[in-house]
Amino acid sequence: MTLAAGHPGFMSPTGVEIAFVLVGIATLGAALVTVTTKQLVHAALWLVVALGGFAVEYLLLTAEFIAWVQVLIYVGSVVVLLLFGLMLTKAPIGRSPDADSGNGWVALVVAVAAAATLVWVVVDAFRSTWVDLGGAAQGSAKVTGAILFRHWVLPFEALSVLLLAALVGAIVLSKRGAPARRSLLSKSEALPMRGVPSERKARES
Amino acid sequence: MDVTPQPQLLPEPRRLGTLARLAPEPMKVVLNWGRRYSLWVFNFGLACCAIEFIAASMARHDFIRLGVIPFAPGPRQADLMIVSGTVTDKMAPAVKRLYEQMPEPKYVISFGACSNCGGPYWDSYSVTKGVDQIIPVDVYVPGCPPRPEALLQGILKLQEKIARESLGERYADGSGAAGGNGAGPHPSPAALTSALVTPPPAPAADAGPADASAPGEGGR
Amino acid sequence: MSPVPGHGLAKGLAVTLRTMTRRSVTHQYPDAAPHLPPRSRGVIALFEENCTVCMLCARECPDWCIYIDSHKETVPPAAPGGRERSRNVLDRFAIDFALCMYCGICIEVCPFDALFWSPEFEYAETDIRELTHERDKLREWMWTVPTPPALDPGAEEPKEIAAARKTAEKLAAAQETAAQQTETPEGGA
Amino acid sequence: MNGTLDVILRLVAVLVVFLVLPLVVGQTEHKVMAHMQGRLGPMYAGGFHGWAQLVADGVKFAQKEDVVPEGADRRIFQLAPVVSLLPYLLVMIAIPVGPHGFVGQSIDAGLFFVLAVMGVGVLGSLMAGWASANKFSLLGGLRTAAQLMAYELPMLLAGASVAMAAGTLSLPGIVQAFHWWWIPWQIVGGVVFFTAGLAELQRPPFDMPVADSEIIFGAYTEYTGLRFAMFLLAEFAGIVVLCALTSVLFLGGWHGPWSGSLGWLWTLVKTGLLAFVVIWLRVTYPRLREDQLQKLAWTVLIPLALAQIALTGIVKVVTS
Repeated sequence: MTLAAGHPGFMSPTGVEIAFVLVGIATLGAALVTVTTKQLVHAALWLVVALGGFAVEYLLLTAEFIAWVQVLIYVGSVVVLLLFGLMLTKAPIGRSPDADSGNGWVALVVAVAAAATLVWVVVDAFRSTWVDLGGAAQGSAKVTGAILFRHWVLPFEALSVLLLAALVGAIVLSKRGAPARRSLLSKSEALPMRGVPSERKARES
Repeated sequence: MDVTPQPQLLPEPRRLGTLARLAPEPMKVVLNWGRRYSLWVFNFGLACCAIEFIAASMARHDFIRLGVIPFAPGPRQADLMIVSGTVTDKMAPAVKRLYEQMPEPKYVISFGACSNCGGPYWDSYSVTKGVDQIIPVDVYVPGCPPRPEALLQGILKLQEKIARESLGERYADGSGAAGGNGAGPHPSPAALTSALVTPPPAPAADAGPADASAPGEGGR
Repeated sequence: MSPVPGHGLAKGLAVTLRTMTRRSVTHQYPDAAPHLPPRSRGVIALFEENCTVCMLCARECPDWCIYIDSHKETVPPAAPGGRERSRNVLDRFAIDFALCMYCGICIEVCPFDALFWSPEFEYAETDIRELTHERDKLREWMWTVPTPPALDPGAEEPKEIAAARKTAEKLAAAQETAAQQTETPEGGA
Repeated sequence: MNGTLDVILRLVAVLVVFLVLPLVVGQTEHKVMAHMQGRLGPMYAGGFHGWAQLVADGVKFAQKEDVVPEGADRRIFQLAPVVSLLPYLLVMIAIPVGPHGFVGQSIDAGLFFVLAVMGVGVLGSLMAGWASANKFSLLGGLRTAAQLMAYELPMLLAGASVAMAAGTLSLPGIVQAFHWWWIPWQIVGGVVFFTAGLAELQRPPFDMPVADSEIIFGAYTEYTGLRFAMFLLAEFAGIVVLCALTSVLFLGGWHGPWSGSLGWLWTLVKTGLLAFVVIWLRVTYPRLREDQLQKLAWTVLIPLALAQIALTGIVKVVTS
């Protein structure tokens, strides 16, 4: 980010800016369809389109690294996980009548409020900051890495610790679950094993 | 249960691939060549003949040489169905259903005496008297069971037929007029159950070629 | 259990690689004729001249796939004043190879050696009606019947050959004596 | 205008490679598999040793009836093959073949681009599996998703190890930084990368999602004609991409004798050898069961990949 000396202004948009706005509109449209469609899997696939739109926006802002990480993590993993979940729940083909929870208006209000807050904060924070698209790439892997490990190393480490805690938690949960199930299993297995001879004895006698 | 097809024709989707519909005449040679050497095979093994089929697919005879590729996992990807073994009346609906699930253009080889016309079980109450009673058959391979080489020869015969045919003729009309043998997409039962034995001329006055038109009769 | 982990995996790879370097075992059938055993059951040939229309084959056929039609003909007496003979004439002899189960019972029961196994198998048809081979076609198959295998060395001579040889020898001896008798007077002259 | 022409030429070259190399791999698979099983493989299509078998297949697929099941979600069903095929075309653009800019398009974060786009390709299988309205397709889709989630991680980690070693994410940059001693250094990562890639492509022995003896053909059960051919082409294009990537990342791409003039040939040779290994593995090993598949990913590949990263880090710190 560089402080622009003279304001470039909104009046003479460049090609990149036009593309940015168009892709933004398309992304917004995809996002709207995602939340309004009644077909569950379609919603997930529209989400892919929206996330892909975001990746394109990052690319237009020369943040190449972030763009590909976006595709890799969100499209490649999160949406796959989503689809996996939807398939497990036997998502029907066609409209699901119960896809609408009836809270549409509340959700709309919350969404608009959140969007307004974010837009206001971002606009206020970067009021006179302009991305110089013509110069050196500012979102390349090298720059991102340098910024991450120099200026933002503390949040990065904190996040790592958080993730580590989550990982340990998952392992502990699965570890605690396993012996319990095993004991249950052994009990249910043991019962008939013990029960059968006695029954037979009872029948014989 | 009566598995003999009723004379009425099923509504068959004729949506072939774009290339097959729009091709000019010289292209037909190429198209026929493609279908001839890419016969993904769907083995309907029902009895002992299936063993000979398997032998034909193995290293010693290897029908992949002829382009008969046994990788089709299901009927949707298959072009050629080889019915090898005794078709029982209980199995017949399954045979017909799987045949219908194959996409056009599709071919059928009847392999062995049982699927040709019932074979040793021709007078059994439960055996379909030939798979051609339910689906149209392109090539009949005789034998009980036939040698693997006989299957290869049957495939060669089919390939010759494919090289000669025209898809337009094959699907011009479902009435069984296509082809010389009446084995169009939907041959009428009368054509299939025509009498093999022309009765001696003395007693019978009206020796028609297709007198065994009563449905449900094997005619052989 | 092998001491090296992955030993079995490597062994599997070695097997396939070794097979690849070897010559394949495939028989190239349409290009090269297969080597069929002499008694393989390909198709049944009819030696029509031997058939007496006794109908044994049609009656013994488990599938009833042999169709025989015939009629009786009256043959005029060989010598004048003799009795008229009646004789069966074959009108139709057909085998439905779509139905035939290749058990060979017809060949076994034929008392006059009119039916033979031929190893030919290349007669798949696009029309099932053509699988019913009529008399002429069955006669054609006769040309593909292999010669019967040679007898064991030192085996007893077949009776008919022995009889034929005996007749031939007798004939030859008679001719020789006749020749000698004609030669002797000439030589004496 | 010269620049535009250059770009167009490069894209056309990539397209041609994309259409030709998978067919070559497919034909090689036919022949190699046949000979490994003591057979001959295709012999008649096209005359000389059946070289045109896949061409005949293509011609046939173009004529087949195009079946869309009645209960299927039509649009998604028809879109799925394209979604699974296109990413591999995109990936091929970024793979460097030779030195001096012999690449479709050099991308700064090339490694991430390649892995991300390859992950998108699997979305096609998921869409196909769900939209076919067939229980076997659905099961295949589920297995695909589970397999993807298990194997994406080791693949990423192994790729990250190379990126650490080279100090760059750009694929040409990684090849540039390659030295011969990287092969023993990164061998574990290479094996993990290759194995995980095989699993992501659903190649045997990791073909549980299309196990035909259990679930017909997994997500592709209902596909016929050209759409099915697209899935097949995607599989073979995937093999090409995976082998090219492995040779670029772990085997030094164009490095070799006379790499100045024959660099592209070295890349091709290494890719071809790896493709042969892919076929070899397919012929040799039986299919892994679903639980064995997951176990291999989580208990073998990921720890190995992590160990490789640790090793790379240590060596990197010591040498620099």
